[in-house]
Amino acid sequence: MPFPVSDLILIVPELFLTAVALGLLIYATVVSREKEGAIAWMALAALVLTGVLLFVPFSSVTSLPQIGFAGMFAVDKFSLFFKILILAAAAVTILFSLRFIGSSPYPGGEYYCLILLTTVGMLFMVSGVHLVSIYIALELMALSQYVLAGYFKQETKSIEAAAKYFVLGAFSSGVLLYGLSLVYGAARTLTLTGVAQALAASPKAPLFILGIILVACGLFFKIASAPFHVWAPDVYEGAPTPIAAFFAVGPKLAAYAIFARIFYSGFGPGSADWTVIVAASAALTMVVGNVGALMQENVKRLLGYSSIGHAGYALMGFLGYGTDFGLPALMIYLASYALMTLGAFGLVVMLETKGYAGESVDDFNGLARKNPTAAAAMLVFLLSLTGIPPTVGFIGKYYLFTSAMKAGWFWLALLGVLMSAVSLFYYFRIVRAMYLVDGEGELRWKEEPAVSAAVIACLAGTLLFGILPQPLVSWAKACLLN
Amino acid sequence: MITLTHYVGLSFLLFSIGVTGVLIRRNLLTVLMSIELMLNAVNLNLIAFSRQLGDLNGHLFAIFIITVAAGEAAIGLAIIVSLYRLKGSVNLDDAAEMKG
Amino acid sequence: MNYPIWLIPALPLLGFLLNGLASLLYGAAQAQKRGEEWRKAHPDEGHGHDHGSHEAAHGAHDSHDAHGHDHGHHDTGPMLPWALRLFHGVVGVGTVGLATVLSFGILVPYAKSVMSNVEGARPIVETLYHWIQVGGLSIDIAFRIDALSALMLSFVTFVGTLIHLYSVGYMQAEAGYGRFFAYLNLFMFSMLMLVLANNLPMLFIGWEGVGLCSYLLIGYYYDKDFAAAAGKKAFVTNRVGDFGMVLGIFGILALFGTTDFSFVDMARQQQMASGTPLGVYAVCALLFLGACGKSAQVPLYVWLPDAMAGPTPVSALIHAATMVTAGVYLVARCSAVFLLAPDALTLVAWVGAGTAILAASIGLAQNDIKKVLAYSTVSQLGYMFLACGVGAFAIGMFHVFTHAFFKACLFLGSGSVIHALHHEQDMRAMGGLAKKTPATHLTMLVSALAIAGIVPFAGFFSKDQILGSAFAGGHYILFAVGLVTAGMTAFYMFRLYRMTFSGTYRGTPEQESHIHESPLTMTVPLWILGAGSVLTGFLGLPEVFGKNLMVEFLSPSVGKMHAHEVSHATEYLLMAVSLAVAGAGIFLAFKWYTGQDAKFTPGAAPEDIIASPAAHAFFEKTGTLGKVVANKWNVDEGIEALVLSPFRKIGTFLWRGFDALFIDGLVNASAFMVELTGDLVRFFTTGNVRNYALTFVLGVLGFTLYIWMR
Amino acid sequence: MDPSVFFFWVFAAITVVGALGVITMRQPLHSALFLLLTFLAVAGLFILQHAEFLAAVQVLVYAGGIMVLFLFTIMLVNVRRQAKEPFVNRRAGIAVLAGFFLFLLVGGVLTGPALVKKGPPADPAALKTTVIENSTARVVVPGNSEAVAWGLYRDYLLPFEVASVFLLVAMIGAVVLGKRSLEKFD
Repeated sequence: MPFPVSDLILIVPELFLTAVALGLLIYATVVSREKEGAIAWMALAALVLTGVLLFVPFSSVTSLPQIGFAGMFAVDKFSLFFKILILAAAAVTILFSLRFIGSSPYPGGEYYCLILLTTVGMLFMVSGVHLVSIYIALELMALSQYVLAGYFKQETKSIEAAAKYFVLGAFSSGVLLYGLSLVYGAARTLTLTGVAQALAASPKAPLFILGIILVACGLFFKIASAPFHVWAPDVYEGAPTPIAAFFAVGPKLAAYAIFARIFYSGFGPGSADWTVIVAASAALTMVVGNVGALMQENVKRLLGYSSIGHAGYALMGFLGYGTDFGLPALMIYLASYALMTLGAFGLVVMLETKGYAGESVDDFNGLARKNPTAAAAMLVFLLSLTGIPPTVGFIGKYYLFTSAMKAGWFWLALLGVLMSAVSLFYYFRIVRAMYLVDGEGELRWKEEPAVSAAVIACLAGTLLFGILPQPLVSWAKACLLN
Repeated sequence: MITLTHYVGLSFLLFSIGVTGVLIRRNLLTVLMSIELMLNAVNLNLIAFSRQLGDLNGHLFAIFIITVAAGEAAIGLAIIVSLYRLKGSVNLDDAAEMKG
Repeated sequence: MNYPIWLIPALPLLGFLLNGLASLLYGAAQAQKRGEEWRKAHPDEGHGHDHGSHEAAHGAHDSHDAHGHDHGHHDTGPMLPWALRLFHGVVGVGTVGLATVLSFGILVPYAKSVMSNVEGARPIVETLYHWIQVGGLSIDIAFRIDALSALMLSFVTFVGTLIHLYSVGYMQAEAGYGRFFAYLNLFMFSMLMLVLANNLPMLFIGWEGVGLCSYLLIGYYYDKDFAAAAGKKAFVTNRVGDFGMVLGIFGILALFGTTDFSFVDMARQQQMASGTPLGVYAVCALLFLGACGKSAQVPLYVWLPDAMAGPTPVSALIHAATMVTAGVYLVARCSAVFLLAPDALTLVAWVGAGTAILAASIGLAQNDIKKVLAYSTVSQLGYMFLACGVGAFAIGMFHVFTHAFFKACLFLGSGSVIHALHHEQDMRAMGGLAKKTPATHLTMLVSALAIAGIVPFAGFFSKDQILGSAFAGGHYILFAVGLVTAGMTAFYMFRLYRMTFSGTYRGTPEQESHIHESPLTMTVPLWILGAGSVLTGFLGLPEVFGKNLMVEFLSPSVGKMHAHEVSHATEYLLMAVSLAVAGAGIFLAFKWYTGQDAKFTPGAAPEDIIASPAAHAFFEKTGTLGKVVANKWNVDEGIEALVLSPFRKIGTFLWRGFDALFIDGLVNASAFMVELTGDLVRFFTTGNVRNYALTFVLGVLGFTLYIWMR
Repeated sequence: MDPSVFFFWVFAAITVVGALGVITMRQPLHSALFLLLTFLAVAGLFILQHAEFLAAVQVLVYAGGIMVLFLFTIMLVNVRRQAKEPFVNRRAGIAVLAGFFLFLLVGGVLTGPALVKKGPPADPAALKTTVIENSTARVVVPGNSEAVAWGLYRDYLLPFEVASVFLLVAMIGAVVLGKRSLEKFD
């Protein structure tokens, strides 16, 4: 059976983005350093166009899901939900990077190209319905990430972050692969549906159980949940700030998507045993992330630990497996997480005009008086991260906690509430610095229209979906895995 | 008679040696080599299962893993070179500035 | 009148947006001007962004002078242009005022309809849209007006408007004028959300919103270290409360399957989805913990006195009249649930009574005029909880209502005094102000009489009925505690009055020449609130005088414990007793504090307190202790030794001990925890990759074992 | 003795000895040589398992490509001063224990008598032929390489293309990180 060319339509957005990335790479060799900003804007336009292309081939939405490439690649609403969020995160990252990279001595062409290619990797990931296509896309994403983390290669922190991320990432991918090989040995196939059928036939096969555990551990690493989280704070601290923001959102979204796909479509039907590991990891993650953040002085590190804490909350969504609540709650939460985390990082980017200056909590001192708008925006993001209404963070947490309760995990929801209370302490250290402490001298603060625009967009989303969550909720509910 | 068990057992031993290498070595180069050992163990597993099950998917997966191993080696070595230029060392203990 | 209820909170929100925007635009223009000046002063400061160079710290110091920023006691930037001030004032007061007019437009017809048919009274519920839907459960953005929220709404908007008006005069010299009004409007919005909410999550929005505004406004003068420290204390205690609140909301959800206030009716009919007596008790206790945090009850009261670091109108509005009563409102709102758990009510009553007497006794010896009022607020809040705890929720709410008027009046009066004396808050440096500030004097006297419980002022009726309810319910110890507290209240209020207004001025003549009565925007609210302190009591005349309008009005909304009736004779007797106790307190204060005896020298030791020979003589007669006191001519110390001695142990523990051990402890505990967890985290996050990989492997092993052992 | 049994044990022994050599040699160069040994032995095991094409790829890519890369890097970052320093982790004891424990635990599970009941292996013919079907004909093509090729370019086309992007990223990344100067291409 020859390869059906019509399948290419399914990957038009990915193809387009790859082509643009390569084009930009070539363009970067001829354009002068001063005009590098153009590359960023083109990359941004490409991301927006890709977003449009996601929908163009499917004028009638009822034709979804479509599966192509010999059962490797699926276009369904679930993947579209994540693709939109991922593209948005990448676009925001580019906005954050404009001045950050422009004023750095490092070239922009490869940087934006790598961001686009990472994004391509993520897009392929969330559409993968075959373990090999998921795996290779994951590696595409991860490899670009290693390079981006070490992009400021003359900063020791940046290279250190890259080295740590690389060693642990490769290590975790080894563990993940070992798990996949065991799953293959038990299932004799690598498609998710095939695995599901094989699991249903012999749910207690030791190869399967061990395979599932190893795969879970490999994916836990990607979403930075305990005890596989240790890399995250170091990498966020060392990576260039826009990249840290990107890492905190984009790859995590993709990792949650494939976690959901692999465990719901692949491992779920046969054996729901995995929920106990997820619950254990969720509990541990919430505690480690929130407690670890308490002592941090570096804002990026603090946000890193906070994102670990959030990974713990989000994992609760998987516990709703088998009920109607878990997955939509997770998706709503991830959308809210993306909005507020990117927003908070955006303000850190604004505060940093030079290298790694402006990263400590004290650098926020007196911000409320010197730039009340920025302080108010940060306040909203922090409130949202804490989960205080009427912000989108509350909506997400509310759905997650109720879904955990409906799935019977009362103690976990309780722990979540307790840890949210703990999280207030470190988020409000920033609020306190902004509002109650007088800053010394001039703030290192640079208004930057691109960053401001991105932050305002996040702010609007945070408040709007906090007050009117229904569009987000119904979107998430319409985009479930079938 | 050599059975699947032998191959899987060997693969497992190889994987464990790789893991141990990552855990104990200070030199980033050797750590990278240990990771290659882990990937080889995976390939061994896949090939053995393929043989046992009479299914070609394992072979194909293994090709991709070899590709990934090559790509990772390239990036890993580039990181090692950068680290060496900055610190004059490829020792992981020297790349522990960020912590806590 | 037909207009949507949501307009009422929307108006202050609009005010917040307008004021915030105007102040932002002005601030941005100023910053640009400053920036240009700064660049002129530093022409060599280029814009080369050299990555990796860490020279950004320079300019941190030299910019200071060029900045022209004064880090003095107050926010003394250049005064805003008059047009901008007018704008802020008009928007700030106008939106809140309009909201008040709108609320009364709804309230008056509603109140009429309720009073004409109490049995058939139905709440007005206006649902805007479904906010959150999970499963069959929907949480709406919906506003509710029933008797309880109507009562809250009436005084929140009314007193709020007056305090906004007052702030126009009080804050006009502040550079952060616009910011202040923006916050104040935001507070009003949040408070109205809290009051008008139709379900607990929405109430929680308001709850957190008012907390946030309170927090930000405590830190309004944020170059004072103290404000930051106070903000921290408020933050920690309120978090403890909020934790209880959130769990309480989840508990209500678990008990009744809804967080809509319809659960009140369910509770009345004892329809619970699930729930054991212990469960109901736990939910009530958790909600009460939340109430304790917000309403400053033992042991979470410590933040309120420190919150006085904020501007005085804030103290009046947030930390006396409205926000701090939110806890009482919550308990009253959930009264039907509390009635299902009588043990929880007992807890409420005892905590309330304990807080009342403890705070009152601390208030006896305070010298800062705002501190006296702050402890008095804590004490009065204790009264309100006492009322709720003995099952007289309506009476508790009545006290909330009257208290809002006289306490706001007292705070604004003290603000007027502070304003007149150029930010002097120590009563030892006051005296003789009656002639200099006649309006302030008169209104404060009236409201002091009201809080002391002198007939026919407002506080008499509400306080007397609280004591009466406690007595009628057979809670004689609680009654006695309340009575003693009433005496103390009368004493410290008139101590305040005497030290401030009587006798002669104790500052320098130069200072004396600057004393002036406040402008009209400040005195008009004082007069209105003073009138309120006289009149509001008549809305809730005790049963012996006929129908109690307030209790009847509230009866559809709040529960009532079946109480034993007492005879009219007993009731009259109780009134006489409480009047006598209050009178005794006032008499003693008048006798001991003449305000004329000693001269206060600024910076002198606190021994130089103003007390009369009568007090001196009294303490001389009380033995060795008294001699010490008398020798030092220090009546306050005597009071502390004599009156506080029964509470010495609890007092030391709770006041200093709890504060130091628990709250500071909690603050410091976070430091200790940070150390501890830091070690723990460091154990795993050593910075070394191989240890990270080890953690990873241990994680894999742990999970594998976990699955295998199951 | 069946030669495949003999060769299995030989290759297995070389694999394990090579792997142990990688993680115990002080000098990275020696480790690299042991790694080469392991790669070659694993290729031998592949042949025993009827994976001829993969064996070739293993030798070409690993022994030919990756090893050279390693050797280049070792020469580039030739560090001699660490000769005296301990070359293993201080917590090596725990680590070895953990690694070994992992081996015992999971190995015990895998090799436990009840766990692998797979029976005799399937007919290797399945790995050496591929069936090509289209509307008109059904052709059976012999050979492992052919089978792999058909799989790779037909069923695994998408991952194959993604892998090409992956390798491109590897190239860009190596250039970005490895380039000495910060100047752009001008």
